[in-house]
This record gives sequence, C-alpha cells and structure tokens, in this order.
Amino acid sequence: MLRKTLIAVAILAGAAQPLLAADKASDPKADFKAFREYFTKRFPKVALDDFVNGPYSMDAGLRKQWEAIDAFPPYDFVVDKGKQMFAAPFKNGKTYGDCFPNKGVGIRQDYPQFDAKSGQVITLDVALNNCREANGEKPFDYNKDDMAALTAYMAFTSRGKPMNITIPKDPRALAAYKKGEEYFYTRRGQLNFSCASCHVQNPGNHIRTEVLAPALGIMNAMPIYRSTWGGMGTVSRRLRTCNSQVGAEPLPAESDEYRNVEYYLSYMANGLPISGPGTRP
Amino acid sequence: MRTRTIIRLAMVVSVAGFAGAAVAATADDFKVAYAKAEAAEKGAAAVKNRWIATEAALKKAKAEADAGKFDDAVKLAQHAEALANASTAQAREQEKLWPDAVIR
Amino acid sequence: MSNEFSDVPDHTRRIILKGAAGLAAFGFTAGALTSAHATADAKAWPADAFKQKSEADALKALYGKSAEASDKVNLDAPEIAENGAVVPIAVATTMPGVTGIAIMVLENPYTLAAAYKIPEGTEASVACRLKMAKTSKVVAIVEAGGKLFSATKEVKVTVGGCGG
Amino acid sequence: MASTIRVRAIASGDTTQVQSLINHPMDSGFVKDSKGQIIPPHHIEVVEFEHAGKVVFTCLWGPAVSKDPYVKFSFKGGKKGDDIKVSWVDNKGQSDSTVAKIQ
Repeated sequence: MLRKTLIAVAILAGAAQPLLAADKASDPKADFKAFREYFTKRFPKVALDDFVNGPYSMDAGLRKQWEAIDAFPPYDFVVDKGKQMFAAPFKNGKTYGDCFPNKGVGIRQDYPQFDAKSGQVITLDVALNNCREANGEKPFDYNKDDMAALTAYMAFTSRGKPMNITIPKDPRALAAYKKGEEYFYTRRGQLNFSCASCHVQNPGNHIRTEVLAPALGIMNAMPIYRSTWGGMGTVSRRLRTCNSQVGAEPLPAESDEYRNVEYYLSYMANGLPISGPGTRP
Repeated sequence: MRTRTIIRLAMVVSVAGFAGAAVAATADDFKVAYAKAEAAEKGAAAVKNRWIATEAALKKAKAEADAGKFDDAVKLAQHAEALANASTAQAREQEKLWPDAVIR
Repeated sequence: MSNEFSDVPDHTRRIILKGAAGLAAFGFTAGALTSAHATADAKAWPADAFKQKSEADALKALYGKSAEASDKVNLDAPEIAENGAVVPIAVATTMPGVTGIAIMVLENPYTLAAAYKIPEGTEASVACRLKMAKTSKVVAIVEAGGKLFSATKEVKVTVGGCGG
Repeated sequence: MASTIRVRAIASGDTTQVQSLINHPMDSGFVKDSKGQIIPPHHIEVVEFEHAGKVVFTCLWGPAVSKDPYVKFSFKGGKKGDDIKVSWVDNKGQSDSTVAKIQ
C-alpha cells in the first residue's frame, strides 16, 4: 500500500508541470532587480543598507539589545586574534597578505569570485586555505574558530564597503550562479523547507524562537558571532546549521552547493555594505 | 500541495513501519531489509538529499540488530528505507519545481 | 533620564564608521600591561550572598536588610531576551547618596547575578550583560542612604542561557 | 600575550564614561561539555577600576554574568590623558590588570 502511495506521489509530481527550468534563460541582472524589489516593497520601512543587519532590521526589541551588545561586542577579541593571525608570517616568511590584492585589507566585499582557472566559485574561506596550502601550511577546518577569526578580521577591514560580486562572461560562471539559485530555492530535508522558505517568504517572522533574517544582504554579515554558539562561526558552519534545522544532512563545508549559493546570494546583495563580522542570537 | 504529500507520506510511513509483523524476524530478514534501506539511502545521497531522520533510523536499526532485537531492527530498516525513498522523491520533484519559487 | 540605549541615533551609519574607529583602537591596551600592578581584591567577593536562592536571602546576605519598591529605580531590560546567554541590563537612579547597585535574576539557580559598589563621585548608573536560564523576574536593587530600593521587570527567555 | 581587558574611557565635561570588556569564559558550573561532563564554575569575582589612586567602581560578579563580560559606568573627576587602572580576579585565583588612558 505504501509503495502505491509513493508511486502515486511520483506520478502526480511528474504530471502537473507547468514550468520547466530550462524555459527560463539565466539573467542575473533581471534576477537582481526582482529580488531587490521584492524585499524593498515588502519592507518599505527598512532602509536598503539596513537589510545587512538581518533580524535586527525586522524587530525593534531585538535591535535594541543588539545595539547594546554591539556598542562593545564580545567578538572584539576574535577580530583581534584574526588580525594577529593574519599578520603572522608562514614558515616560509610570507603572509596571507601576499596572496591577496591590497595585502588582503578591505577586500572581503569582492568574494566569492569565479575562478576561470579552476572553473569554480572561490569563497574568501577557500581563498585563505588556498593561500595556506600554496605556502606549505595545512588548511584550516572550514567550520572552526581559526577560519572564523581570520574571516572576521578581513570582514572587519571591509566594513561599509559595498558588496562587489561579478559574474564574468564565462558560461561556467553563469552556471555556478544558476546552481546557487537552484540550491537556494530547492526544498529539502524532512521539514521540506528551502532556504527561501525562511529567508524570502518569512523574514521577520519567528520560527520557534528565532526571528528570521531576510535573504537580501544575509552574506554581508558573515562571519557571525552567535550567542547560541558563544563564539564566531564561519559561513560553512551557518549553512550546515541551516541544513540540520530543516532535517537535512549537512553537506561537507565549502562543497559546490554551498559555494554556489554564497555566490548567488552575494551577487543579490551587490551594493549593500559589508556589516560582518555580525552578531546574531 | 504536492510537496506536502511527501511529508504526509513520511508520517504515514513511520506509522505503517511499526505496525504488523506477526512472525518473529530473523537476522537474515534484517540483512535483507537493511540492504534495501542502504540502497535507498544511496539513491538519496546521489541527489544530495539525505535526511537526518533516515541516517538516525539506519543507525538505530543496526544497533537493535546488534542487540539481537531483529523485529525492531527490521521495522527500523523499513522505516529508513521509506524515509530515504521519500527524500529521493522530494529531490526529484524539486528538480522541476524550484523555478516556481524564484522571485520574478 | 538616563537610558542605556538612547545615545545611538543612527546605527547604520555608526556600524560603518566603527570599522575605522575600532581598528584604530586595537592594541591600545596592550602596551600598558607593564605599568599595571594593582590587583582586584578577591576578599571583597561576598561568597555567601552569591549562594542564596531567593531575593530575601540574597539581600540579607549582601546588605543585611530588605528592599522596598521604588519608581525612582530605573531598570532597563528587554521584554523578550534575544538569547538568554547575553541579556543586556541597565540600572540607574536619580536618588542621592547611592552606595551600591545589585541585580538579581529570581529564576536563576543562584539569585544574585551581580553587585556593584558605587563610591562618592561615581554615578548611580551601570550597564552589563547577564545570563538567564529561563523567563524570570529581574530585580534591580539600589542602596541609597543606608536603605534599599528595588524595581522589578519580567524578561521572557525563549533560548536559555545556561547551555545544554 | 594580549591583555584580557579592553577599556574605553571617554571624558566629557567633568564626567568620564568607562566601558570595559574582559575576555573570560565565565563558566557557570551548570553547563555540560560535549562529553556530558559538567564544566566546573570559572568566573570573575571582582573587578576594580582605579583613577588617581582611588577605586571609582567595583564589580562583584557571580556565575550569571555573561561570557566575555561587559560593564559600563561613569565617574566624576577624570580628564583626558589620565590613567584608568582595571584589574580582575577570578574564583581560581587567576587575574589580570591593565592601564588605559582616558580619551
């Protein structure tokens, strides 16, 4: 009986299919316009640059607490640690700064990037590990504190700089963008939620105890210091938590899907200021 | 709508999975049931949509079998198989449906 | 009126400006380490008061008396804590002769959370961040002119601050 | 070793506002680690702020004060360029101190 139901579901799913993904040509510029209009129309009282402050742009009570905490934020120590790590030379005498333009200062807004050589999206976290490996150092765990501290410091040096993501004229770059979009809108996990279920359809609403952040500008605050974690966490750590929260097994940190969705969301946030490292409940 | 069906399905499955089975199950029954569940979960992994609940059921099934409780182990394996199939069906369905959700 | 949060008119601008200002502040405490010799006096800690499990007992252990409610005690605490691990609390009063401020969280395992000594010349105003295990009344105590005054506010906690 | 103490002291008129953040776990003694073992209490007990040889503020803290604790207060008499001395001691007898200039 059970099996019959399954088959019935499958047939049902296959039959009623008005739209096909292939029908829609990828047009990041049009996506960008529609995405922005959706949020600004839905939240006319939220200043555009304020979306990067996530749930605090949606809830006055939360905002007041955040402002009190952010006046002297607990992540100060993490940013300082990141600064020291960033300046400390590798065994070969080189530093992280040697791997990046402008010695790595004030460049966080340019990530993720599409890398023509590898044909893949390179996030800041991946670029940092590439830098380590190129200099004979072991890569950091993408979910752990060292990577969080480094990216927190780099974000800090980019505070206020507008997100600046480019999609080069390369079909692979467009494909990565499109894959990111697909990942964002695809429902998954036992709860049958997509990223968009929470961060497009329900920003500002409570889910269990949390106020959901809007998808617009959500990457600008990364990495984030969460009171729940009692520490700074990377983009990978947050994405994996998102997956778990909807009953889906998390993917490996910085897997294609995660890098692509970061690429997509960051492109959507182009022009909005970097606010990372952010604080979140 | 259709997406909801999958969730309901998963619930139905969990109820059905624990009902019935009058005759005591054996280690061989478990092996068969577990192999089927594992195969189904491989399918879910192939579409990058494993569920936490499936992994948990598989793990628990194995633990029950190790403890010699084959009735429970078989039921859990069947439960895991149904969950894995539901997650695969969800992924296949979403391959077609996701563009409907995109902000236009 | 003193309000812990009212001096933040334009947060968006502030957070952007802070990037530069905060960076400049890095390490300005580091060089000063060598000249520091004063050490806080561990004996000043009222161990007994911090072990009490009720407002009355904690007050008795800390000040040896009970408090009366007063609208001159201004307790600023959120209605709903964003996370019980970090709940910003501010206490202030315009009363003269203030010598101490204490904050209690009645539903925490131990009632007394923090106490502050206010010598002459220091304002009767303090802001800090506390952990709350669950939804609870928070009580601010002000010691002024040898008497105790209190203000109470309930803070809802949906995510408890005691981990687990 | 970087200092565990951050201080921002700003003079305005005859009042100096002091904010301080201290790097400390403030373990309450009620939290278990990943292995299910209780993490024993480890928290700051006393913080003292000194200006011109006089204690201007004392914090007495229990385990309910948040991790990386923060405090803000104001006192009269400080001026730009003066030293503010901050020191803390915790329940394990560990301590730290620093001196910062009033801005």
